[in-house]
Amino acid sequence: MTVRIVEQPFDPARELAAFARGRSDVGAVASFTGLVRDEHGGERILAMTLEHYPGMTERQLARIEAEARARWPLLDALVIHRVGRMLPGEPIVLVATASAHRAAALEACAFLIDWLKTKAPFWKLEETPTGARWVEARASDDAAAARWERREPSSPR
Amino acid sequence: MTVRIVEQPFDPARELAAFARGRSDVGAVASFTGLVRDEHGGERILAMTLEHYPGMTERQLARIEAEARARWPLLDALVIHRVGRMLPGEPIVLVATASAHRAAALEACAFLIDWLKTKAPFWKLEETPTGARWVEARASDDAAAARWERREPSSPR
Amino acid sequence: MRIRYFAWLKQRVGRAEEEVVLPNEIATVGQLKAWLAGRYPRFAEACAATGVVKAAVDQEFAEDDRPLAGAREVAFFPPVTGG
Amino acid sequence: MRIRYFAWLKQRVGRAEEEVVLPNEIATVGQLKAWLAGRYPRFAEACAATGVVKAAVDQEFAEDDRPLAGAREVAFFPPVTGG
Repeated sequence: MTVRIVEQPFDPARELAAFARGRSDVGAVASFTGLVRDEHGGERILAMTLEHYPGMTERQLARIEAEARARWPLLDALVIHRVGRMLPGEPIVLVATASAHRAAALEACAFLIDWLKTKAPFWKLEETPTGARWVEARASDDAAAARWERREPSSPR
Repeated sequence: MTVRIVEQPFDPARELAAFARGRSDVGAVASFTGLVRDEHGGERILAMTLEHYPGMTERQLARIEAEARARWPLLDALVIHRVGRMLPGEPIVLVATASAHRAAALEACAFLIDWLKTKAPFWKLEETPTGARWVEARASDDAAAARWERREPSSPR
Repeated sequence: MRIRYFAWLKQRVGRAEEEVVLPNEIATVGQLKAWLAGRYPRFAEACAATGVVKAAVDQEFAEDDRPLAGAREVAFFPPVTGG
Repeated sequence: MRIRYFAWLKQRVGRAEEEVVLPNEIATVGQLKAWLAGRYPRFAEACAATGVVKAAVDQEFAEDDRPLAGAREVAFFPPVTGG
């Protein structure tokens, strides 16, 4: 089980090649990769800078990952999130999950990215031809995260 | 958009490295890999043979993939399914989807594997220390596939 | 008409495929199933259990009431278990 | 106590962090917010909009009623947008 914040470009395919490698108890691996797009809201995106809150970020990611393991029988899980300045086409985040059967891997993967998007302290600054702008939080992200809410003391806020 | 039946081992990480490469309109890539496990129902699995119905398999996979594209705004999709004899730890199936935003990629990926499991003509034969046995269809797979059913003429059965 | 069998139905019947000339009265998948059951006791056994024998006509899934008119290939197989 | 600002709140306030000595009457996150709003007009503007200024106490998300007793670090930031 691994959570990493990285400042340099990373290669999701390489990370996935190493993920859960050599484990023949794994029957299912799900992954999600988020990448910088070259367009947002009709404006061209030249670059994206991810700011974060060092310390709190790692803590929140570890907590979200622990919650996923508590909810699903995961054999392995991986979260890599890049910070700093990156270009269109570059990966921002990779989530991967491994389990014996597919439902756990698929659901836990969706859960991890949904909660990461609303509970981990990252902020996106987009560079456009007309200047830099901070990305606004989306109600749809809150809705996606809320799907997974449970009224339990163990649940992270 | 690609659907492939392969008789030799394939490398999901290598396939994912090539998938949607160089497209900076892609903001989200989801993937699912199914692998041969070394255990099933308490018995050790020595090998797994996937039989299929050549011709019908390709037709059904293409149809399921087209249905996914009709339902979600996918920028790319990939389905690779291995047939023949394979060993524990080896990949059986890879599904990958690419879209601008994550919901489409994640949902379409889950849809593709759920429908593939119930609508594509593959059959698994497991080799155990006590002999070979055909894997039985699971009610949970039917239930997972039924989540995506719609009462529309365009929907494949 | 070509008949194909897959997975354990192939083992039960003892062959992967065969060419048959159907009597005129065999007009649907269900009738074909019954006719083949008369030839292969172990195919008949499988047909006796509900939902265990699936069919495809010209590589499209088909129910028992599916007419055979014009069909070139009919396949019988257990529920699929890929992925 | 250390106060930290992130994303566009950092730009509004004009600094990433500062050390402050709180008056005794500042006992909660909400009171701290109001106190800082008195020092930074553009922070006050942000606070006037609902849900736009989030807080963390010692790196845990915190609501306005969260007591500050014992806290070493309080951070203010807009809603998160990672992933």
